[in-house]
Amino acid sequence: MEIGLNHYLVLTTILFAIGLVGVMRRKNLLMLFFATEILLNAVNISFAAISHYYGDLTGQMFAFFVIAIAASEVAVGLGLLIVWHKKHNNIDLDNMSTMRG
Amino acid sequence: MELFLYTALFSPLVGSLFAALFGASKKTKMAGIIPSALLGLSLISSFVLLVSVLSSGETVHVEMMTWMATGDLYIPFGFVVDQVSVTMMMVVTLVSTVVHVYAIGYMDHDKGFNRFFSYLSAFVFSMMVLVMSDNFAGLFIGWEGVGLCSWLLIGFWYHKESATWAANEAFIMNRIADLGMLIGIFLVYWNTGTLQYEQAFAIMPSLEIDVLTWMGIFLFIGAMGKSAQFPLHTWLADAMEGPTPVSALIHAATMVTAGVYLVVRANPLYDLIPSVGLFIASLGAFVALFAASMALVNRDMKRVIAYSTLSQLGYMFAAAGLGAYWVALFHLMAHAFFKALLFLGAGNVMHAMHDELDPFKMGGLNKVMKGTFVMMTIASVALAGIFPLAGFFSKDLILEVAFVENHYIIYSVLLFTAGLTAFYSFRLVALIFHGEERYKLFGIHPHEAYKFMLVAMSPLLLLAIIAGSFKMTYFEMVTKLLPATEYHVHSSLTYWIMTIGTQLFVAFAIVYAYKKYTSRDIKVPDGTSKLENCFCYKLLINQYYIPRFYEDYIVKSYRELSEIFWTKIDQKIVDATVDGIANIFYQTGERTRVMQSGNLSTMLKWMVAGTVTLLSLAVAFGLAARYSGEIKIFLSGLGV
Amino acid sequence: MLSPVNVSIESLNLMTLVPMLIPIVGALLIIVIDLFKSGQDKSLYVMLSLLVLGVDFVALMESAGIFKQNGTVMGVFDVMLIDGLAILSQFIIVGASLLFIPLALTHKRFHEFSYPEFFALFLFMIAGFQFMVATDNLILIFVGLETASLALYTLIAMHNRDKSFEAAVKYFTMGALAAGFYSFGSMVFYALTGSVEINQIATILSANNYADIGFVLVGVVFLLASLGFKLSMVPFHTWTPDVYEGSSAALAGYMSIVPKIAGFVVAMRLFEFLIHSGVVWLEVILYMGVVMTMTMANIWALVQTDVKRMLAYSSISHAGFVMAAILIGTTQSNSALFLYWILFSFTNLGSFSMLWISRQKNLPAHQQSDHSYDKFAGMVKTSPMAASIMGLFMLSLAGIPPFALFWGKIYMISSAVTGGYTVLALIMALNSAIAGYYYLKLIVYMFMKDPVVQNNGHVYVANATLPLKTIIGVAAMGTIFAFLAVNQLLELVTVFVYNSGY
Amino acid sequence: MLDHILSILIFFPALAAVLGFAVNKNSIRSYGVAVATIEFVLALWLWFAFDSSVSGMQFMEHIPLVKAFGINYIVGVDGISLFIIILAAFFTMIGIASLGETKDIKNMIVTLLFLQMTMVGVFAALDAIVFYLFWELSLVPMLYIIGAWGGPLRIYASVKFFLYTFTGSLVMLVGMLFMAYFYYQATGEWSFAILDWYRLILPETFQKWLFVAFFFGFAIKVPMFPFHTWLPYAHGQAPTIGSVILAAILLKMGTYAFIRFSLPLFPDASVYFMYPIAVLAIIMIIYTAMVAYAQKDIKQVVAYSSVSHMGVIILGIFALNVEGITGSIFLMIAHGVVSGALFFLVGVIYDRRHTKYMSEFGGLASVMPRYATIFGIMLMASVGLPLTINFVGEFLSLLGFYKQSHTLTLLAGMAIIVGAIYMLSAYKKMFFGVVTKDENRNLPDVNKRELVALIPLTIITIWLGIYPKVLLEPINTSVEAVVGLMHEKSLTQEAKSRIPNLTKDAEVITNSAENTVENSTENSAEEAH
Repeated sequence: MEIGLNHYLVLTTILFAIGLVGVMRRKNLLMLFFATEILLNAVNISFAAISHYYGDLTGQMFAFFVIAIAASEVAVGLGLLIVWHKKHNNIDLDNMSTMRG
Repeated sequence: MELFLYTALFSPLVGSLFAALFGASKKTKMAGIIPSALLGLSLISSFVLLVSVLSSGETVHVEMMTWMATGDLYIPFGFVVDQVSVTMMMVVTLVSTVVHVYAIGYMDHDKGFNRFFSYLSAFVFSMMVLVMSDNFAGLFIGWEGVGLCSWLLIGFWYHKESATWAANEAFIMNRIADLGMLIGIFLVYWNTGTLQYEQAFAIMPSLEIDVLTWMGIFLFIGAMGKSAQFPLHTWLADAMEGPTPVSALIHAATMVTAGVYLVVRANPLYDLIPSVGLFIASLGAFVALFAASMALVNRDMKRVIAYSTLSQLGYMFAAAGLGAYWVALFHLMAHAFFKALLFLGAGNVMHAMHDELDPFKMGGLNKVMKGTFVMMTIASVALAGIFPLAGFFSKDLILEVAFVENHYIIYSVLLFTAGLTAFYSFRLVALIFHGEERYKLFGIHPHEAYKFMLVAMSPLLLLAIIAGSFKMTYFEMVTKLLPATEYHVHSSLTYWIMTIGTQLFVAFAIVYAYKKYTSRDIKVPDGTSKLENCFCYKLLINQYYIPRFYEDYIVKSYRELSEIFWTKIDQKIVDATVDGIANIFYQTGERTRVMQSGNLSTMLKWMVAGTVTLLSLAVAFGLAARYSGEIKIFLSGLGV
Repeated sequence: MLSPVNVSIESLNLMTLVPMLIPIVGALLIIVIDLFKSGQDKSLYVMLSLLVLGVDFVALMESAGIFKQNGTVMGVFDVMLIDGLAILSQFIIVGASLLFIPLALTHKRFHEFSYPEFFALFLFMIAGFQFMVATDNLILIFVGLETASLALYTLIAMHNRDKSFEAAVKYFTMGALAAGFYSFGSMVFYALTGSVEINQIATILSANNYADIGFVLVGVVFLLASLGFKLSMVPFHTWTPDVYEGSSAALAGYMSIVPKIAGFVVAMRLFEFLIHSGVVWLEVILYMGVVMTMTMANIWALVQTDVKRMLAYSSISHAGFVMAAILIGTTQSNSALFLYWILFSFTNLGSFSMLWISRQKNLPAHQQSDHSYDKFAGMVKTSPMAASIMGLFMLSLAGIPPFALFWGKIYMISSAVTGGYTVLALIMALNSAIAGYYYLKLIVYMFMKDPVVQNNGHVYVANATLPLKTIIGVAAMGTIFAFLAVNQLLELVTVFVYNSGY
Repeated sequence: MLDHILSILIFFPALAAVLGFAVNKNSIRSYGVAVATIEFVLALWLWFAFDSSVSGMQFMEHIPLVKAFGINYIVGVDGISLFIIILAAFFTMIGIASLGETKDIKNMIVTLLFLQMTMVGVFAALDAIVFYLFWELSLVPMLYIIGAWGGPLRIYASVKFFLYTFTGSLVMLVGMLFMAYFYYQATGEWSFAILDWYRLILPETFQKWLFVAFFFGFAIKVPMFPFHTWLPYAHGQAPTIGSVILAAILLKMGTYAFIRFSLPLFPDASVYFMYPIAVLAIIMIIYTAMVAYAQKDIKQVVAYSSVSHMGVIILGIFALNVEGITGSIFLMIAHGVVSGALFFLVGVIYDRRHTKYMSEFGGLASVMPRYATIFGIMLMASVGLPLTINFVGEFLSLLGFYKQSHTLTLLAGMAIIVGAIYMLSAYKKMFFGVVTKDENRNLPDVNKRELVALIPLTIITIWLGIYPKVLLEPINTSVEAVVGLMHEKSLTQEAKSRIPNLTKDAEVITNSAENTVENSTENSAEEAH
């Protein structure tokens, strides 16, 4: 079976959906970050595939930028997480609701 | 002449303002004397005008200044002294001068002496405006002005609940009628383009009969209120709460006759609509009987006289309605004299009896109050219509009118009423002045009134006796303005039978009343006698239950409806809707703010949910795009 | 073999980069200074930032002049796009930042301002926003967006309170999700058209007459979700109140203005062509979104007990109001958007600054939150001037003439009327009425209630210094005398918007 | 200076208010009185300089504000607005002069001066946006006055007042924007100038929609049934001065706006909506009068009576003829004077007893005779007795509307009955009877400070009742212009017939008047024979 663009796209969609479910279900902040990484990387697969499909480098460029941004996101995110952990000794989302209404 | 006109008109106002200056201060005789003197001046001026009108036949017409002018509407303060208004002016100034002088004595001990004269003179001023105005709007000024003064004077003793109640009743009932009047005025304006009598009446014959009928009806509704015609009559009897001079002046001689004056004044209109005229006459006859019947049993001296006034007003309307305007006006004049006299006499009795009003508690007063006795008796004779006193000439004339015009029902009603009139008048006289001295049971020591009060009354006495003799002069004068219909019974035999028959009938009624009420058996009724328990008596003493009907069904329901409007509709529906709308927003906020639970998971779920919703909508749309035609129509319907 | 790169420097049009480079250079400068001598007073950095931004502003004026002469300029491989929208929005971004920066000079000492990184990050963030608006390349938008956002998360967290961390984490996580949406959306468009430049996408899509409308819509959905997050459209708004509450009042005020205008510009670029190509679905969705955002945010704002949270919801509502401009999509409406936002930035920054100067170091026992309504009860008795100014901002926000926002409001509603959106115009007007309530509530507390706890009024100006007062004064003047400037602003904005083809 | 007299009238109080902040607390009252007096004198000067034979706008000023959007600062007066401006200045003056012991008196006076600016501004504005600006701005000082100096429910009352009117006027704003857009479509230029709009002839459907939009703004302000419920709260809670100004001036904005906007802009729609509005007006008249009768609080009685009288004003406006509109404008002034005075009077007794319940009083006529007298005069004016100011207005309004509908006028005329009922019964409860409460036995009569307000009002009440011509003349001139414009602009046959054509009518009337004179002379000649 030839693996065509559609397969990549379907894979992307599936991965993206997994990411979304993770984002919704995970109560652990760290796991949540993982889920967002899955989201971004799912898209990266597509970008690369489409870029190849069109024979155009823009998609790959986009993918690189996404990777870079994902990395910096992790940097910021982990920083926040560590501070939070220091203060509260947990990284559970449900504890994070002092502001409401 | 203009000078006299203005003097006649404005000197009461000056008097009123003068008395008002002392309104809040202690009683001072000056506050009574000056207005009386000014009224005397007004009387003299009126007399001069009368003489001038009589001699030259020329009327005086002045326009003082513009009152309202806008669009096509132009209303001046214009005054006219013609044959009709000068008659009224004479009546008004004469009676009020007498009453003023009388009241100086009558109100001697009252704290509100100054205030009283201020109101009283203001009343005279309004009345003068009413009768002298040359247009409907001016008439309305006076009309409302007398209403105001009547309110003030009925409620003069404002600490008395009954007095203030009666004052308000009078005012409000009059207002109901005034609305009719106002509508009548509007009709006149929009159909004739003016409110000046002269011009409006000139155009009227060219108008449609329907319009004229409505005009006549609405104006007459106004007259019904002021002249207390059924069903707006209840206020008049209650108005007796006011001081007696007020009753004499306002509720007997002048204000209540304003309605008659209006109909007389509007004679060119009513001539065009005989059907309305007939209605007026029928109502007048009905009221004459109706009021007389209530007077038969009433145990309040002033109320009896008030009903008698009402009854006489009925006569006047009967005459006016039948087109005999000059007759109505003549009766108005004569009635003013003897009725005022009667009231003032009653005032003397009241003073003597320390404000006791029940004639059953009096009796035998002729011994202590000779002067008053004579005056009241003569006034009653005049009222009863015995030859040759004033009442005979005017009242018999009305009977003749009814007869000649072939309205035999009206005629017989009026005839019968004449008998009743004689009966109740002399019932009163007999109870007060004759028989046993029942007042002694109550420990009252009656005394005659001040001399000068009696002197003040004497002009009225004189006029009550001789007014009839002016008939021809008067006729000559007013018929220059009013339709000069002479009413002659065709055969002189019939005439004599009628006249003598009427006289006999009346005389019989008088004798019967005397017999019945001078007897020694008369006791103060205690509600046990057979008569007092019979249905007719109850019906009459309760005034046909009409006041109670008004109280129970109209006043009460108005009050209850108001309460419902306020508490139920205004607060529970109108306001609650507004607050409800505001609350819906607020409550929505309160309910849905939980959406913002502060939990990150929930927030993320919202985001994803939003996206998924949009996505499914997009898919739906993508599918629908194939069937786009219908959908576009639908969406454009949404205003998108 | 790669062919040699053969590009002339002129064709790159590096001038277009200058406005973005200035803050970046400034940021680097600050870091370098700190490197050499740390522990400098914050005033140094504040003034430096002010200078940098001032220079940036001048540079913008330069490019505005160029735009007026030559029209839209492309640069750097056609990635940069300096059109009227870009210039206008950069003016707003830089201008608002100019107003914001002095707010760091508070009376009380706050944690974040002692770090030079704060200012560096701030300048980076500005550069990010500038990139975002000055391009129609989806990649650069993404980069700009993330640069700005990541900096912003950090700035929020630097406030160093429990709530700030919570706010930062929430914002960050949701931002990451939004980034995912954005990249997915871009990917769909890239897959459909093979391009990431908005105008090319538009050309290609209309060339094949929107054959794959279903996929286009999927792409639009994801982009809408991510921009909706940025613009806090309901239901993507949930971060807004929490983040505003958690961050310092000054920063919250800033957030209510600058990121949003950047978002609006992107949204305008993206959705304008779609709406004009007759994608009815988007129109419907935007209609619903606009109405929902306006109305629901207003309704939630009604029930708030904290002024800052109320203002957060009110900002959402204002954003929804302005989103209507994109839906309407006429020159008038787009001009109205900028006019509105310029006027809004004065008023809103002013009102948040008022909260900022009343910020105490620690929460008193009787207070539930930093800026509860109770705190302002009876304010007029102790500090009438401050109360009047706060009242002024509230009236302006409510749209009472002749204060600043009124003019934006009528122009915006008028554009709805002109655009044929009668019902929308009515909804917009009525929303102002609902909004009136909560603005009024604060006025009621300040002017009509008695103080809950007796104080000498110092609490309302606890944080005040001359610079802060100056900023508030500027904002107040701008709010009151807006009517003098509206004409010039309107003419300017219209020229810029019209000449950019919107 | 005369060229800018309107701007001076508008902004002088505002400037004075700003400077007033710097005045010492103890002298602020004198300052306020001085400023208000100057303003009043200026207003009188305006009247003096006003040429009552000119029907158009006078003292116009024109300054571009937002040129690109057609918003200009245009002000001017005609006979319709002149007297309300004077009334506003007058009431501010006597209001400040008779201000009782008040906390934060400085804020009060400054607020009043601001309020004055907005009031004068509304009536002088000839640009819709400027009009709207002052219209909305006037809510703010009033909000503050009610909210800060009011009774126990003051906050509810003030917020309700504000939001209710605000909502209505926002709908109106949309209408205005539409109007400007139509103008733009017709001419290619934006303009909010009312006089420009007058030239616009709109299709009937547009007229109807716009009429409705404007109607919401105006009707809530008036307030018309069923939008009236804010009013009793506002009056009930407001301090005396607030109620006085609210009743005397602020309510007039709504009715004034009907004449300034609705009638000339939408003549066909005005005719179309005449009956529904008349029905509403009649409900206002009768229903609120009955509600007034059910009140226990004297101030609420006066408040509801205000609504009832406003009904007559509305009716007069929608008579759509010169008599009715002139009458309604006159009644605006009359109602301002009378209900303003009544609120003052209620304030007098409230200051003494701190209660407004009528059951707490009784027999006051003997304790406070002067008070009772003035109250009585105002009562009678309110009831609409001839020779008081109210009668002229009511008479003309009803007279005017009678042309349009007989039955409805008959119903509306019930005003004079129901008005008498609640007013007299309230008066009876308060002033008549014997003094039952010991607290009432030694109440001092009206003092000098209160008389400062009451005597001029009493004089005006009677003076203008006897000699309304001074006002009617200029009003009439301007109203004729409005009616003429309406007739000219109207499209439908119905409207053409409902709105009188002045030029033609005038001829007919003069002719018939001549005829009648001739006829009557003939008649009298005949009688003489």
